[in-house]
Amino acid sequence: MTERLLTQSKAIAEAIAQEMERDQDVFVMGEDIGAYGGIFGATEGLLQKFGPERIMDTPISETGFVGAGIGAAMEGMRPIVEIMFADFTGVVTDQLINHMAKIHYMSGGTVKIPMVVMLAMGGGYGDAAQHSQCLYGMFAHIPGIKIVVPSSPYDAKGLMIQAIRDDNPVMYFFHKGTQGLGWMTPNPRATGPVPEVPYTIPFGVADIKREGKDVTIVSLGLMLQRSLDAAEKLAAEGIEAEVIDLRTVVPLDKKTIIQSVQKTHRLLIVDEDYKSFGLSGELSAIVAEEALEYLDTPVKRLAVPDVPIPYSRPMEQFIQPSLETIVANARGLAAA
Amino acid sequence: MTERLLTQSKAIAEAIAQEMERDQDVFVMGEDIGAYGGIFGATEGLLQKFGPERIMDTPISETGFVGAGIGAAMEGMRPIVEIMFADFTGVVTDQLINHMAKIHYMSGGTVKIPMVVMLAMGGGYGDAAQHSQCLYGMFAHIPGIKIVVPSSPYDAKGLMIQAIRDDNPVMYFFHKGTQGLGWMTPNPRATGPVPEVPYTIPFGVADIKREGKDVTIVSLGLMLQRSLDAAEKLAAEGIEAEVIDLRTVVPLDKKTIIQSVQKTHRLLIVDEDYKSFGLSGELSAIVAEEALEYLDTPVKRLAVPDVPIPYSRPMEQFIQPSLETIVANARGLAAA
Amino acid sequence: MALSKEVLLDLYRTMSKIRAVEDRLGVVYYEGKLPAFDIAAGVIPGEMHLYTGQEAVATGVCAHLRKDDWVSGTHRSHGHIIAKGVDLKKMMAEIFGRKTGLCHGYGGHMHLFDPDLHFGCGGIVAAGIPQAVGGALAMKKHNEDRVAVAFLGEGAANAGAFHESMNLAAVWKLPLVAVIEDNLYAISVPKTISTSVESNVKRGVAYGIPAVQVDGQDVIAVYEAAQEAVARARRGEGPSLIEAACYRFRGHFEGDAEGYLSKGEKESWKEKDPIVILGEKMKAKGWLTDAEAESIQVEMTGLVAEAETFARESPFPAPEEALENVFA
Amino acid sequence: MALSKEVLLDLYRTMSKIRAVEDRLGVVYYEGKLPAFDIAAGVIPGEMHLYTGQEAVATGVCAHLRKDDWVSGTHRSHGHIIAKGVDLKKMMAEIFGRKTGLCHGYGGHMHLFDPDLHFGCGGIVAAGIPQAVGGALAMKKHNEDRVAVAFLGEGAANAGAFHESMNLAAVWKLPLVAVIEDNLYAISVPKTISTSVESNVKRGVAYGIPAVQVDGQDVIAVYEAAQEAVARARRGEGPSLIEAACYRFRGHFEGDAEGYLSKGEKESWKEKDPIVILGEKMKAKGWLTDAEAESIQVEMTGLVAEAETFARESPFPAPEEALENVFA
Ligand SMILES: Cc1ncc(C[n+]2csc(CCOP(=O)(O)OP(=O)(O)O)c2C)c(N)n1
Ligand SMILES: Cc1ncc(C[n+]2csc(CCOP(=O)(O)OP(=O)(O)O)c2C)c(N)n1
Ligand SMILES: [Mg+2]
Ligand SMILES: [Mg+2]
Repeated sequence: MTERLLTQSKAIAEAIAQEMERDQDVFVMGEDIGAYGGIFGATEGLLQKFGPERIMDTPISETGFVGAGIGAAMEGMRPIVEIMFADFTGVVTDQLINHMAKIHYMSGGTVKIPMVVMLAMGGGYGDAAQHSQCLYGMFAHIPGIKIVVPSSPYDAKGLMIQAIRDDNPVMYFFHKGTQGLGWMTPNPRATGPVPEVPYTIPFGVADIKREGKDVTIVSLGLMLQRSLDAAEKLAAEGIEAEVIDLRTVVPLDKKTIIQSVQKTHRLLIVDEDYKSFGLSGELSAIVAEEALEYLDTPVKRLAVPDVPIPYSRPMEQFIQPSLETIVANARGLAAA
Repeated sequence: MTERLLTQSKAIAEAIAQEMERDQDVFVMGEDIGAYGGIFGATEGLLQKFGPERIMDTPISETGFVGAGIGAAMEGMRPIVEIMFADFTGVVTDQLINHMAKIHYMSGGTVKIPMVVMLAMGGGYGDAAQHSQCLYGMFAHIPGIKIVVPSSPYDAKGLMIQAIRDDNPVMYFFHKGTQGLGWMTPNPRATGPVPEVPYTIPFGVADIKREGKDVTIVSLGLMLQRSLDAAEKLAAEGIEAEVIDLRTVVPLDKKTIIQSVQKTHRLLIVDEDYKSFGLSGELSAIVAEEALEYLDTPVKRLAVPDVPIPYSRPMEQFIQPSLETIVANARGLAAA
Repeated sequence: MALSKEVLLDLYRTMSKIRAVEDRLGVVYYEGKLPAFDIAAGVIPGEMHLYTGQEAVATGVCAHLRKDDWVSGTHRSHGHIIAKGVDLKKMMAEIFGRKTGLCHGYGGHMHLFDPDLHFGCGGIVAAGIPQAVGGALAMKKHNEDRVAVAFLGEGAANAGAFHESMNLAAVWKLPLVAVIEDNLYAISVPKTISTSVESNVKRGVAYGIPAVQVDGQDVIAVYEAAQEAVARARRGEGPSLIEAACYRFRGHFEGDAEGYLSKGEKESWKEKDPIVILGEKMKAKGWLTDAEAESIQVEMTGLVAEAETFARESPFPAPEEALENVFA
Repeated sequence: MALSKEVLLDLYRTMSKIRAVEDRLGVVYYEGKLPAFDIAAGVIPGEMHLYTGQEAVATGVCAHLRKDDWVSGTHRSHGHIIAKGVDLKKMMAEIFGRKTGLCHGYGGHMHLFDPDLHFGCGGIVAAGIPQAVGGALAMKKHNEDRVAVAFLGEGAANAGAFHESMNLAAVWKLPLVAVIEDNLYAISVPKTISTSVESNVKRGVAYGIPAVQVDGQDVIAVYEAAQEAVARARRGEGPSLIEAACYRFRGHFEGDAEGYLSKGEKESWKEKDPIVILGEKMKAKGWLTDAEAESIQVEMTGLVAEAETFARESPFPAPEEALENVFA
């Protein structure tokens, strides 16, 4: 039996469609998610299947429609709200961090907010400072939001179904470069086997995408894929990297990371978000706090070096972790 | 000659007044900063001195008036914009992180944004989840914003004058509990000597508030003051804590922290912001990365344990670092 | 005035109940905080925004609501939730930070949630309006004849969230009623320097929806305007806007020195006490005697006392409970 | 039509210049991206929103502006900055990501800043409006007779930032002109399902400011409306609003498959080409011959070619320059 291959964007759209069929209370709101199918294809074909009552194109009113998602969730529905680019969360941060994240807690557990906020993130294609950010680190700082970052079509589907069924707010950040879109840089890892039946992937369980003993690489999203490419190169040099895909930032699977570091004694974090005060620092801190005695050498973080994303290609490529810098840093760690 | 004593709120208002006298382009905007004098007193008396043209009460339109501050700064003015509570930044995050923080960079250095955003932060007085947050860790994650947190009247004045004269956007977070307000819990450290002449305190220079050899405590804001109280208690037990006041989160004075850890070999971070993916993780990571061999025991972080701020007093007190937990943790580190 | 005695009596009783709660909270709040006021101390810590003086608005609007209708309130929402029918004991226990409270002590005075009543409120100005839009959206999707009401202050009408919400509600033709309580101030900032139109009723035009202005001290006027707006929403004819001119009798929050008021302003507004105004009208009709009014007051004071006792006798949450309820 | 030949010729030339830039970019953009379109590849990476078809709006408005007046644009701002008078070479070099560009390659097509022209734009919808309010505020504080213009799409008029900005500008009586370019779509979302009023002119009422609707394909109509609005602002009489009905001829961005358009819609709009419309009017008056029109086109194409050559021959920033300019 041959496996069915899907792009990540189609895997997401299928997950949503299957949940919408299963549960009438699931619906989608956002800009250009109807006829357009979502700028990054995550809702392609859904309008045709479910009609404009359940696939709702919205005005450019992120505070309005994300807030409306929260209200609908309070009434027992399960909205999926797309914010087209993670960068645009700035116009709706209040609803996300002060309401979506906190209402369950503030209500003493009496009110639930089962909603999914879906966002496209990441750069590398020349879209500059206001269209290339990741920002999951910023939202992970706020208690009350689960944070998902898929890095394969298989995971994308399972994590989306899990997100929709979760009774909590989930921010689901997919990388534009991992969607398998025809107009993005071709990416073989953006297409992969995806079972047709619905399935879930639990949150808080990192995936060891490749086992190794010399150095641990922890990553997510497009950088995870790049880390896998790097691991192949490293293997050719005789360095066996263990590559861990976080899959969810909140909850964070500390255990898998620590166990890997106990084995490899070396950790490289590869993150496309800004370096400071975010994910990479937290991971580095956790390992240093909880596995200090196993570290043969300091943890190394590769991330955007605390600059906005520049437009011009040489500069943008310089600030993103690249295959070369991942390989070089992993090699450096393995030799330390 | 006796020293003049001021509360922190009066020190801030004086700093602003002196800069407004010096420079006609300095002005203040915000809600209730005029006749009311600022909910936390930071603009008290300014309306009377400078009139409503330069001390502008605004509608509840944070996106509007912070955006207007950016525009005025682009035209060469030096606005000080108060956002009443750090929690309210959610409604204006886009202007702060995508414009204020990035315009200088996006313009290739051709446009400057010399503005100060002043915010009250912190809890401990029963104001619950939407009025007690710190959130400096969230904004520190975004490149392009300087982040100031004063913890004494003297510093508050010098750092504010520095902030106003800086050609970059500065977010100036003062803790409500360190303002010396008549209606907050009395705090002797909120009143202190403040020279009348204008003076500046450079950014990126942490202040060793107390020298010690047994353990380093790094903190800021109200928690810094609490750490000083803790150090006194610890001293009585024979433990000499070195207490470092960060003063600015961005730029961060790594050097002073690392030097201290090289001396004490132990680090306790005391932070009133959420624990994960923020300041305390970054500090912990930096020390583990850059001074791993000096650490005798893992870094310890005391911070809000990744929950929204609860209302009821026993719960709120439980989640804030307290004198007792600071002392206990420092003691534990010193013994390790 | 075609309203029956029963209706008026109900309105009178609800307003009296709100007043009794607020009057009592205005005393209790200071317990343990004086002589030198310390906001963190006492039986009720934190800010305290009382609804005193505005009772007619919540009362006149919520009189038309069923238990399953939605209300989103503000930072000043005791009146809204009482008019919606909250159990006073649970509300009081929440404000006292007790485990038996509506939110088990997690929320407090500004964050009251009662899912049975489809009620929520919060401390961020204007943020509840889009959430009410979402409530209304759910009703429409479920083909129900329920309605959602969003209360907001005149200050909140200058926030972007208001604009986005009104536009969405209009475009989607949702069963939403936005009720602007124009008490002239946002903390200390007067409407005259915050708002580009004299009345927010003008802003209905921007969304193509009906908008009316009413005397917010006159519960009958509010009742009548709300009747039309709620009925319209229930019929599926879309959103509308009410602006009620009112006044807060106790300053923005407890401790407000009110230095921004003009002389005599508050006193003259206090002459327009909504409870007195309705009482006079009822008395003129012979529908209320002084003795009856008195006995209603006694009854309400009693209910409040009972609720307070319940709150005071209730346990606090354990400190470690702070770690629960982050996720469901 | 009282406009002189000189004025019309200027308008015609400016529109032609914008068109020439956009036409060329519409070709160059694909260089290196095909046969399989890859947005990251080619001489110009990233999104590309062209202004083709809307030339009359920027041109008619900016004709009234001085170098020291402020303009805040949008994500679709080539037309705005050209009409404001940008040096084409610097603009083109920026779009090509070169060190000689307006922003030395840091900004790109969506983030064009020219401090000499008091021009800025950006990629977040509606975010430039409050910044224009701030520009206008600075002018008022400095007692200058300058004005600020904020361009925005009809989609942006549903964002909260628009509401807050209009209210502030009105309350503070600032020299601001908000120009809404109603090209019927926000990406694929039609105005009919995004906007609760047929015309945003209705929204002027919500701020008590004058608002007019004009035919945005007719540069003379735009010119006349803007003349009044700009003069009013310059006189210190406060803000106003213009909504110009227009159409984008090339889709939202390059690569837009435009599946959301109705049949024949675009073709019929293309018949209302603003350059052709003005050209016909001028020809009817004998103020423009075919030969002259031709020679203007040749001239503009030449200017664009020159700018493109300049851009192509300019160096890229060094990779490490990415680490500079975070702070001044
Ligand atoms: C977004 C936001 N900005 C500012 C505040 C601070 N604040 C709390 S209440 C208030 C005034 C609200 O005025 P209005 O909407 O008229 O309601 P009222 O207090 O008069 O009932 C302000 C400015 C806030 N809570 N949220
Ligand atoms: C806050 C925000 N939301 C969404 C987007 C994505 N986006 C970019 S342009 C656009 C459509 C804008 O429509 P309109 O304002 O009418 O301008 P037009 O493109 O028609 O010129 C959208 C939704 C964005 N850039 N910013
Ligand atoms: Mg008010
Ligand atoms: Mg448009």
